[in-house]
Amino acid sequence: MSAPTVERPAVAPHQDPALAGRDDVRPTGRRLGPGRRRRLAWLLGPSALLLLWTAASATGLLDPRILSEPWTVVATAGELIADGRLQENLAISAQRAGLGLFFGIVVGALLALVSGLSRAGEAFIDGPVQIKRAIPGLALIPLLILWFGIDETMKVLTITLGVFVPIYLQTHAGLRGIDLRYVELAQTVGLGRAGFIRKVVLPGALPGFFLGLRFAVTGAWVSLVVVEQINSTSGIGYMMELARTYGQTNIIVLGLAVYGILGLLSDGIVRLIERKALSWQRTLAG
Amino acid sequence: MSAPTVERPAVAPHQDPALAGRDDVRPTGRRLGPGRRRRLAWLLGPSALLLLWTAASATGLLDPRILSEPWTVVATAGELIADGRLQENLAISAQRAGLGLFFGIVVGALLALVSGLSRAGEAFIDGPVQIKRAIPGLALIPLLILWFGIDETMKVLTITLGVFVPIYLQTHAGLRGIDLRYVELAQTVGLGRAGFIRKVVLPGALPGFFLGLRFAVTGAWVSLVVVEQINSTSGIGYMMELARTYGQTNIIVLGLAVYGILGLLSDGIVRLIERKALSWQRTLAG
Amino acid sequence: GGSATAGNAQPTQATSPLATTVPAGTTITVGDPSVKVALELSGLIKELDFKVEFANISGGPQTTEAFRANALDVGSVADIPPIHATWTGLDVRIIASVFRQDAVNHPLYELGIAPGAGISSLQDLRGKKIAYSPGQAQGALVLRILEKAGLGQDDVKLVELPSTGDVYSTALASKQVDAAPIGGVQIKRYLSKYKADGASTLRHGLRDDPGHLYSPAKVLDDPAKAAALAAYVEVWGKAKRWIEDHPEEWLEGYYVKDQGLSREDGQYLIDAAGKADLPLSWTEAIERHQKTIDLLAKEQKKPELVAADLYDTRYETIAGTAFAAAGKAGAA
Amino acid sequence: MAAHPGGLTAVEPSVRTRTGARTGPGAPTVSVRGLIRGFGPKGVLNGVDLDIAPGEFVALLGPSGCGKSTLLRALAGLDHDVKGSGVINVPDRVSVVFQDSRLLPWDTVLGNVTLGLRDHDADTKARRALAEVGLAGREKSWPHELSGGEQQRVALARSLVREPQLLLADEPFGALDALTRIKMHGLLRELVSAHRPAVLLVTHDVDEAIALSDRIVVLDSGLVATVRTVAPEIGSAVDAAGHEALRRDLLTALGVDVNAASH
Amino acid sequence: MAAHPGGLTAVEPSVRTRTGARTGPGAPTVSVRGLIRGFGPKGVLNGVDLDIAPGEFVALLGPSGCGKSTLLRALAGLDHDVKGSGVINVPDRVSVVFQDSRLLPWDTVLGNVTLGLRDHDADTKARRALAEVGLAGREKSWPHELSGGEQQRVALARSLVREPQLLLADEPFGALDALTRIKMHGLLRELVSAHRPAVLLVTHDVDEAIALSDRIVVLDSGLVATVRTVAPEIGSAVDAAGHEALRRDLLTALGVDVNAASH
Ligand SMILES: Nc1ncnc2c1ncn2[C@@H]1O[C@H](COP(=O)(O)OP(=O)(O)OP(=O)(O)O)[C@@H](O)[C@H]1O
Ligand SMILES: Nc1ncnc2c1ncn2[C@@H]1O[C@H](COP(=O)(O)OP(=O)(O)OP(=O)(O)O)[C@@H](O)[C@H]1O
Ligand SMILES: [Mg+2]
Ligand SMILES: [Mg+2]
Repeated sequence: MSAPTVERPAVAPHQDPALAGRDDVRPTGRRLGPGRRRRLAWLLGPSALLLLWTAASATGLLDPRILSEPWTVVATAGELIADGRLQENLAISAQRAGLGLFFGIVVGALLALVSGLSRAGEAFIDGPVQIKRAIPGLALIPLLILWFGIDETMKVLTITLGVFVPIYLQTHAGLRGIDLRYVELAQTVGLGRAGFIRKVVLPGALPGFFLGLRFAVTGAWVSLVVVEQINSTSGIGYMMELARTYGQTNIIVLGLAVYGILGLLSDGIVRLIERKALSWQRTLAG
Repeated sequence: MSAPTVERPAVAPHQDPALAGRDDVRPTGRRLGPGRRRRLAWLLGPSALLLLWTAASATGLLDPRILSEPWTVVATAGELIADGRLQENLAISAQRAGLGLFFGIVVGALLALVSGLSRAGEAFIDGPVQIKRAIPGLALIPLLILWFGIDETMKVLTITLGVFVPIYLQTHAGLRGIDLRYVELAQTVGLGRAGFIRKVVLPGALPGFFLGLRFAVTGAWVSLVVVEQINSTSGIGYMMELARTYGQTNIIVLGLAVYGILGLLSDGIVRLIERKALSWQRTLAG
Repeated sequence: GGSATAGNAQPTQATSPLATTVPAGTTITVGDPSVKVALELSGLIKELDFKVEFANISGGPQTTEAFRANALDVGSVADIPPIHATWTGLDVRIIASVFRQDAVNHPLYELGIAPGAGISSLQDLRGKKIAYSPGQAQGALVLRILEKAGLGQDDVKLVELPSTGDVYSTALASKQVDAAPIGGVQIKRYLSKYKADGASTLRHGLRDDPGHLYSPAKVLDDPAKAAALAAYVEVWGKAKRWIEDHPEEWLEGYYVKDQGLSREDGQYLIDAAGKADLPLSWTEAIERHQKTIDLLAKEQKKPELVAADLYDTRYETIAGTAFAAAGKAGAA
Repeated sequence: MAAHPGGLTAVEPSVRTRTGARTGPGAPTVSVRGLIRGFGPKGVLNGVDLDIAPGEFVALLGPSGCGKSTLLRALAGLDHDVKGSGVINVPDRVSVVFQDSRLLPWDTVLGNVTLGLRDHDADTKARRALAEVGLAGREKSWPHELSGGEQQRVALARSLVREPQLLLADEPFGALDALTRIKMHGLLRELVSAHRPAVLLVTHDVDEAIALSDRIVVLDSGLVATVRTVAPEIGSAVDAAGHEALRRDLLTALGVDVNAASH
Repeated sequence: MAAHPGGLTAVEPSVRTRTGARTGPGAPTVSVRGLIRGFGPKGVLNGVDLDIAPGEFVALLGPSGCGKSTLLRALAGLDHDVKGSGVINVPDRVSVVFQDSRLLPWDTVLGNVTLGLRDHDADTKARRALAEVGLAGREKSWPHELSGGEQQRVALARSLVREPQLLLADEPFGALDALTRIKMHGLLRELVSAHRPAVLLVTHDVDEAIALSDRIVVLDSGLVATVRTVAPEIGSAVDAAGHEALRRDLLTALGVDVNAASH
């Protein structure tokens, strides 16, 4: 019957400074779930990866002919930044990705709303979206070129088409996952269709939407590889394609690193917004 | 103060047959949410698409050199089935996709568990997965060839790599979205780590997992387009690539149709299992 | 089966003579990225007194896709794409050709040999794994090499691989294939990286040098566009001469500035290319082209084509004349 | 749902459909006829008849699982997909206090109270209602930051700021202590006297039912088993003897052996 | 959390930490010293001292929002991230009945009851417990198919099949009607007499507290404001006068003006 307690400091003493120094002994069952979030912990994994890469390169385990050494890549980055090529290409690419992302989000979210809130909408929208999703993007490009030419329109559209799918799917699922109790509540307080969407559907679907957004942001960057092979003279996708043609391994690896960083960053930003927007949640995420 | 009621038939009369014919007048507020599921409604969208395609082809709006007519595609399918090519290629592809899917699901779910349930796991796993996700799959192929050759291993591995990402991301998000109240409950009833995972984490993460699975199944099929270009002489991806090389538009379009059908089917199967497995949910999905 | 759409286009030669002036308001879209740079560097672009839009599109698959979408009027490719385009039911014509002098010693491609593969002559290819991409020029080259070596497809193991980027070099380096055609800087890179491991390259001794400008027949049937294309081909011939005569500017302006290559790489490419040859007659070229068609038709089980039908003879002398004249003018 | 050996048998239909005595004649605000509801093979409501006159306050008692919430949900039009038959007439503006407090987790306390309100001064009203239920200053809190009783009071405030013709309240005071409960009774009485909605209140507390309502209905075996009118002098406990008699009566109807230990 | 003008002031520490009288001497099962907890700028518990002897049954009363659940959660070790200090000693095996019934929505009723049980006959036990709470035959139901009171009874059944050293129950009978409530009291008494756990029961019902507990603790302004031992003859209502006096005493401590209207 002895108590399984452990002496541990208060998480933070209560406001009254007189109490700050007091004992704090709490019963400590094994805490299930991941525990408190630690700041900057997310840097560990990528750092470990970087370390591994560096170590493998330095010891010769990793053939620099296949994967350039980190320092070569850094040097290459320096050169490309010095002559302005990296920034220029990035800026162009960012513009394309941003536009595609924007339209994709709007289209995906709207379609998800229509298809999620009416069986008729679902009947007509959901199937075609699933088909679109099942057809390899590369195979669609000839059709897109046919219908939209080879200019910026077609590039942005291709990104849009890639982006809207996860947004649609996730928002749709998030929306369909809203607890029926809140729908009943909405009905009894006399919310109209618009009010229902604004007060119940959108906030309720928000967690799903954000997950879709995480797919979408990286998806937009990745699409550049494909679209910037078509009638482009700029962008990181073009830069990498050129480097592949000429076998410039260091530029290819730099491109990959840039993709990795862009992906991590965009994903991190979405997660940050997500955390702020979903602060009402009391989940395992903590 | 008159009642806004509408005479409507009972959804289904109560068991007692004597009561079956009774009046059923219920207050009918506008029903928010999509209403009851209708069987076979999902066929509407794809049928409309098919109709559109047929109409556009018949009226000559759609150039058959770009997109073959539906009847040509059906004829082609007939030919290919008659000489056994379609079935053979499908069987091989299905095997590859199935294997990749299997490993992808296992790896993705395991990683998600580790990363979702411990901050240390998250620190080391989550970042690299995000980086992997941000790097275009095509760019990884040289590395995969280098490390895993050009045989089946490498093909299955490439599919696995594509599949595990959505499974991981969705399971992780689903798991992190579990209501803290259930975690507390698990703690107070003395569930151990394993019991916690089995009784709370897995069922709670299941909705997310299923969504990931929906991405994964179509993802596995789509990956075939890329992997079956590498040292293959079989599979629908190879079949399509060959057709592209030789400009056999009808076979290409047949391939796309097959992808579409496969995607719809796999997605439908996953959704069916999902509906059965998540029958406890009371959500807008109905 | 499955070749329903292939080869059913029955080419007919356009006969209406080319107009000498380009009607006002004519626009052509050109997929010829490197020449665009040459035109800008040389200032020749000013000689084009009608609207020319340049698209950064080259290579067979992309140009044919763009042709179909009516997004492109002329493209720059090697000798295989016009064949495949015709087989896929797209009626195209070659309107200009460029070759290399001493082509056998200035090949576009060499056969990369994997470290330790033990291949020192074409005959050694028997029983070896060779990377093969059926739709691409490299694929056709492999078939021609086998034919030259007196081997059939069954005597070797063709490994289907797309030849995008550095996939072939990688496949060679990791010994997934024993031989693979690699071109351009990839040759230099492959050797500099893996020579130490025993990697080598093998000259195939065939001509793989043809470069063509080609257009959809539909475009050439339009008198205004046909005239504009004639004007473009003329300037194109001059540009080829300019490149020949200004290797330093070309190296700096194109390879280094535009393509982001190092000077050494650029110089390597210029040296490898040797001197350009723009003949005034296509007869020989058509003969060689016919051989390639015959081989592909046999090996890939495609319908026969008449090579001469792929050329629009109205343009036969334009580029060569301009090339020669520009040379004389430069020398004068 | 255990059968109650001590429960009364179903009374005559004429008694079941009697409308409130104290509200005078006129069309009833609520009228339910032959209401049948069931889940799967189980019948929950087996033919409920009930009228509520305008302004009448009816308390609904009954054992756990007897179908009180099912009846309320039927009146609120929330049982689209539940099998059954019957005729229900309800007014346009119905307000519901659910058995769970049902606050939107993603909206603040204030947002939850003003939900669906279209008035210009919705915020002011809501703040006042929150102050009345003792939650002044908690407007910006998330629902999960409230105690159980506080959540219930927010749900109550949500119903206070509305002006329904019919108020359906499913155990709105279950999680409240004695003092808070008395205060909430007062608020509910104020609301009722100000706008005179018809009220159907589910409660487990017989004293509460007597204190608040004009009429008490006991549900048993899916039927209206007992109906008792509460005379005003009993409700306000002036007639203590009548009060005690009614109390015993109702407890007996609920199956409690009143002569055994004090509870 | 309104201050109660009529509430008693905090009693002496010696009284506050007194262990249960009827269980004899020995180390207390639960001991709490100087427990301080707060959310943000607000203090909820301002220095609570409490001992519970082995086998002792303590009822916890207090106004809504006074910190009863906060105290229970602290004892259950569920407030890792809540600010505060204090010393808590609790036994190994603690069982909690939450204020919400907290059933896993994805598990059946039976699965919810057996959750975490490692016994071989867990299922049999659980079925028996479910029958005892009147839910025989509902083993395969989903939680959402149960009425509010049924859900609460499942949560109760979940605590009945366990043999905790300490049972923490947060208003476990709030959604139950009078009869069902009496039955559940009986079940709880059986459990207590069989395994003699220490019990801390939160309730809003003063009568319930008197009937079940050995000692009653009233929480106010974050402190233990009142402690009353319940003599056995009062608990079983043999001493009706003492019962009424204790009742009035407690109601006064809770701020209810006992001399006003009957409730
Ligand atoms: N969705 C459902 N599926 C199956 N059975 C249900 C469902 N909803 C309610 N029931 C059953 O119907 C009966 C009546 O439920 P209801 O919620 O109306 O009871 P109640 O009188 O409100 O009880 P309580 O006082 O416990 O809230 C219960 O036995 C319950 O188990
Ligand atoms: N997570 C939280 N964040 C902020 N405030 C909280 C939080 N949890 C509880 N509180 C506040 O702490 C106070 C005590 O809450 P607690 O749940 O302990 O009350 P209680 O005594 O159980 O009340 P009730 O009888 O209504 O259940 C309340 O005022 C509540 O609003
Ligand atoms: Mg109920
Ligand atoms: Mg509480």
